Amino acid sequence: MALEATHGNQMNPQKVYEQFEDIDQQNESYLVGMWSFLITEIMFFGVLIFCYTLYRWQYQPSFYAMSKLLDMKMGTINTIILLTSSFTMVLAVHYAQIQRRAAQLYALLFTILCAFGFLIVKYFEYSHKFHVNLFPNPTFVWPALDNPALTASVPEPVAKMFFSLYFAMTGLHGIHVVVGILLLGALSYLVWKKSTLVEDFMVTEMIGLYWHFVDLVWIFLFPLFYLMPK
Amino acid sequence: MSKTLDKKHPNNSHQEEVNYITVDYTMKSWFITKDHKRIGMLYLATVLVFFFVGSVAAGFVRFELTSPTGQILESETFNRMFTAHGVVMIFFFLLIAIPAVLGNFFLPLMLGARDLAFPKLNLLSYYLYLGGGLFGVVALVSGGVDTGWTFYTPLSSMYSNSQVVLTITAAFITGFSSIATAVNFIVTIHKMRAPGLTWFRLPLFVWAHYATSIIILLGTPVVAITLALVAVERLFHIGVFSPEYGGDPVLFQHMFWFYSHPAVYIMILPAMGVVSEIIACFARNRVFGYEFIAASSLAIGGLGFLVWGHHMFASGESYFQAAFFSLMTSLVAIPSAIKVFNWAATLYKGMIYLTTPMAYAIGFLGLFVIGGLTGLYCSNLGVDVHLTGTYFIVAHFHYVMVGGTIMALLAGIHFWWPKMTGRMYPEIWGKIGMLVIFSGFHMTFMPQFILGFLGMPRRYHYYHFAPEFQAYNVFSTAGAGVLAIGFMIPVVYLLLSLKHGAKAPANPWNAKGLEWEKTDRVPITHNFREIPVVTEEAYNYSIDDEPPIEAKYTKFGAVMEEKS
Amino acid sequence: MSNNHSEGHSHVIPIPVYFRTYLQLLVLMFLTVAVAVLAESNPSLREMSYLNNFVAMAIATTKAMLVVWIFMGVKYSSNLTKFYAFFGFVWFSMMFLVYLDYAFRKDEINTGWSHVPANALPRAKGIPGS
Amino acid sequence: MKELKFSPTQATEYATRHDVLFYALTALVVLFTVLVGVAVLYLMIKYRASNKNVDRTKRIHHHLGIEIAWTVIPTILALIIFFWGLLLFKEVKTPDKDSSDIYVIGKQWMWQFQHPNGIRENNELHVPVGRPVKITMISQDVIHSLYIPQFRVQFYTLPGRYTSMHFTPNVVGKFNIFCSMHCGADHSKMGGYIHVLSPSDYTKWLENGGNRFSKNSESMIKSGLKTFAKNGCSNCHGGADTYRAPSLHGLIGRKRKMNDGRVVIADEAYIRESILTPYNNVVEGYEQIMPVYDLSEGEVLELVEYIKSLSRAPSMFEENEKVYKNTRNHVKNISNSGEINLEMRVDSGVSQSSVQQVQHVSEQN
Repeated sequence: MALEATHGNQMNPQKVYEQFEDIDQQNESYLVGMWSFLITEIMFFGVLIFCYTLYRWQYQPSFYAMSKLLDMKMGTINTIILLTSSFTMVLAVHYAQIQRRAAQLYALLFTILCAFGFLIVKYFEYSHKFHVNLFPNPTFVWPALDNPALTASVPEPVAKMFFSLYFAMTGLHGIHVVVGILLLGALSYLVWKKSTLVEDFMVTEMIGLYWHFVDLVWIFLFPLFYLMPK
Repeated sequence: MSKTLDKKHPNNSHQEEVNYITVDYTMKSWFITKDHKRIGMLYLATVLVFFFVGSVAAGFVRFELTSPTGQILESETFNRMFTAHGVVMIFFFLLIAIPAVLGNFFLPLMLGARDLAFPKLNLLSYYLYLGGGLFGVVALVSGGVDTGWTFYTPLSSMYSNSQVVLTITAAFITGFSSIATAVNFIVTIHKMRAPGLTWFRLPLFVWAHYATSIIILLGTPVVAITLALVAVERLFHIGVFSPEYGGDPVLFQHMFWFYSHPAVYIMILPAMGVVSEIIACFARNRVFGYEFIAASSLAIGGLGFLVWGHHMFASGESYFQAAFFSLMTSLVAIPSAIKVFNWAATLYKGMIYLTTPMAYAIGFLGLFVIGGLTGLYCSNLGVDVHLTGTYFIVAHFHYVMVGGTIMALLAGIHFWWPKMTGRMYPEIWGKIGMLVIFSGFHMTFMPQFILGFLGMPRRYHYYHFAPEFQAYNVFSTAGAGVLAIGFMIPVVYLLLSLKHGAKAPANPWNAKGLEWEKTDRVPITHNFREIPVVTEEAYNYSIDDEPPIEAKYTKFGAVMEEKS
Repeated sequence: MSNNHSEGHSHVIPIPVYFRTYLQLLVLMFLTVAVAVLAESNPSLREMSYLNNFVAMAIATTKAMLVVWIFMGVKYSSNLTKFYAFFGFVWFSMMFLVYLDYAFRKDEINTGWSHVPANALPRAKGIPGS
Repeated sequence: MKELKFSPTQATEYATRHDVLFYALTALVVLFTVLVGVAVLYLMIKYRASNKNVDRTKRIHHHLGIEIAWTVIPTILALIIFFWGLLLFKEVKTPDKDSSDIYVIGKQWMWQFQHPNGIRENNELHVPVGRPVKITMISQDVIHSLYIPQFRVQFYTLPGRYTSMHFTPNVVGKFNIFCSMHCGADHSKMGGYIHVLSPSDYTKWLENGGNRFSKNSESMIKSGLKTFAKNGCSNCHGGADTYRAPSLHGLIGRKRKMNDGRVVIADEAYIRESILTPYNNVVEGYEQIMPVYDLSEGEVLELVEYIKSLSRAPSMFEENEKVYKNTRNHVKNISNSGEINLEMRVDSGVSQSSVQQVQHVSEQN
């Protein structure tokens, strides 16, 4: 391992584009560019997380009661899946850096597998919510689930608000997961085809940063929605 | 360092030179270009189209208001007109204009870089903008939107019958175009400066764009997701700002202005950068208090995020918050004031040439000072309770946005036109155009201050119940006519100059800066024949510099070589 | 133009470092779930809701830091990248200024909507004696 | 054409004080504009390139003293202006203790004013001169903003939340009411007039039952009492605290401790919230047993006015008790025959279709 750590970049195939002077400048540019893009993503989710905290602060007892309608087990499974996918993603970057294409491809495929796993769990969660009509549309049914205690304590507008936020935030996160799958899929295909486009490990690194960010968002969504204390 | 290539080797005007324009003439070469200069020109053409659309809408609004009972439009159409004006002008013109046109074109040139850091991203950002613009046009054609550009809920989310979702999609996509440009600028400024170009040697134009990019980066996603929530609320009934869902419509205003107040600085900061360049050049003087102007750009960028609450003094926000935001708004005026004082001080002991760009820059000062100072009324808790939502506000932000941004855009275009196109325009027409715009502007918006104080609410179609408003409205509309003529003048002579203009030398103003001194007459595709090394401070002007070219050489058909 | 002796880029991090981080993340996740379940089942703990909130968010933040620091490689990047990596998180907190409004709206409490759909709520008519 | 006006009439004392600040600001703006303008023009002319006879040696590009001076002086001015404005804002947000109440409902596109004595007016408001008025406002649909330029006040009317404003007109006359927040198609028609009447005219107007607008048969307190009785509020909220519910007497302005530890001062907004969303405010020591009531904004306002009246004077309380006993029997009789439909009741199906523009039953009025 130590060997790899020191000599990993010896057969560096990185190409320098004409606007850059050298490879350091180029790599650093990509990193700063990607991070400044991630800043916008932080603000993007930030608005929703902020709105969520504000309304939870205002309707804490109701939000607590509503969070019991979410399935903590599924949330936990999804967290494990995403953390694992993050781990395989760094492996992919690692193998890309040391030019081990086959290993990189397997790591990427496993990451995609995890992403699909996440979506499948999400699908079960969503379809359950739709089934019991907890999606805040005009036919929203409240009281739901024949739970009179819940009905007594949570007014319908707040129930709608909770599920609005739930669907908006997990939905936006889900869209990011889908985009991630597309990116990873394209990347795997190119790696599989031994395309010169992806010889540069920075491509994998950038997609990796994006994927970790998706994980990052879930790390916050999970306790906010599923592990809500009273 | 002071002599340019061209002076030693005057151009033979019959010989075709290879530059970024002449390198390829096909349409395709323009539409898939990765050259930041070409993308800048594409942006220029596109923003002008949107400016025209927005102006036509404004014309309808002003014409309608000459009569207390309206002229030709229904109220619903009137609402769609002023919304079209606001949306097009703000989302598709003002936010884009200076950064995407002048910034795109000149940032790499000023930094001594071959291109922006991510040329493909730059092209993508143009197409995002174009796509957003097309959505906007589709929204306009398919009925328009009547909520005002602010999209306040629950009017936009529940009650409006117009194309809110389409318009929001348009703004959303354009937002991503802005973000892409901002990412590009930030990385380029950080990583691609020429050797020797330290932070405190950067032109102030670059500083201003750096601050602007940071604001775009931090603010745009906020408004994007906020507007998206409104669209989602209309489409899927997922609501966060809807009272029906226990939500608070004022929260929308918080989130909206979290971006949209800093957005004002997105419009004005690059304008300030342009003016700094021009004043230094034509006063032949180093900018007074360079560090203070640079720092005030960043201060405006930072403080700009702490003032959004002043849009809601009358909304029933808490007393405490109103006081906080009023205080911060009073303070954000200070960096702007510092800039103005420093520009004025730059003139001291200068060698001042009143060329067209300089005239526009001075016009900018004249309008921006009034626009900025009337901001004090809006920041003030006591006075704003009377003035908010009236024509006073309309006049104030037009002084800042039109007076500030458009005057600076025109100044910048006139300043860099020789570099962008290789042609000169007739000086005399430049100054006439500036005078007409300047006076037309005051005629249009000065009466609106009085209208606002008299209490005419903005976005009103009828005012037959308050006949004292009419005189001012008629006067304002007349001014708008003058303004329209004023905007025609530069468009006409600049377009004509493309064919008939005298060929410009590489550095017609004898200005400092890499974009003037180290490039060809018109820059080549990768800007520099060799990467320049910077050894001196920015704006190293002296009174012994050669003067800018004289007016007689700028007439149509004049031959520039006479000069050397 | 590629140079193969550059210092500043492509830090190849050994896999054990990643694996250790992954395990830490998993442990933290189980910890936060355990705290939540415990707090739920134990009535005396349930009272300390603010503490529970705090623990959950502290663990989430730690996990996020681990991901940013190791997985996203910020630890091994330049100061500039570090700055941009944390700038967003810092600026996001600016949004919480909105609490200045909601926390101090003494006389103007934000309430729900009066037009709550009638069919969805217990009707007042059912009250005996009216 | 009428003669040109440069400023609106000052119809309150506050307007006068407001204008002092306005003109002070204007003076400041003019001063700085002229200062910068003259400086720029002077420098432009003096240092024009063709003027070779000026001294251009010893240029300065940095001067910390000057920079500090022109940073600090505007800062001080800005702070002075800020605190001046803050005082005015405090004044405009703090109503007089003895002001008379008027309730406003904003809806697309009209203003409904409701006097406590039961008179209702649409788009017109009559107030006596010299008496402080406190307006409690709410919107039924979108955000509006009640704006009276001559009084120099405006505040939003928000859906789902009370806002308030107050003024003491001191000039007899007829002034404009505007809606200054864009609220849809007929935004500019959402205006009206406020008639400030001399005391004698006002009495006359009252006696005529508010000239051309119909006077409700009963005061807001009475209507509120009816609603109170009809909905069975009195079953739990009596003259004294019971194990089921706290008494509402003397409620206004009192501090209430909630069972989640919050301390809230009871005001109009608190009462409204407690009626519409009782689960949000459960007073310490009580269970959440109060159901959610489906009432129109008008009914809620009447209830608020009634509950407020319970706090005004003990004598009033007894009087109300009497009235209450009488009306309860009366209401019982009516409710046996059918449901009472108050005038301002709003269609409760409103929120179900949110995409389409909701047609309110405003034409009732």
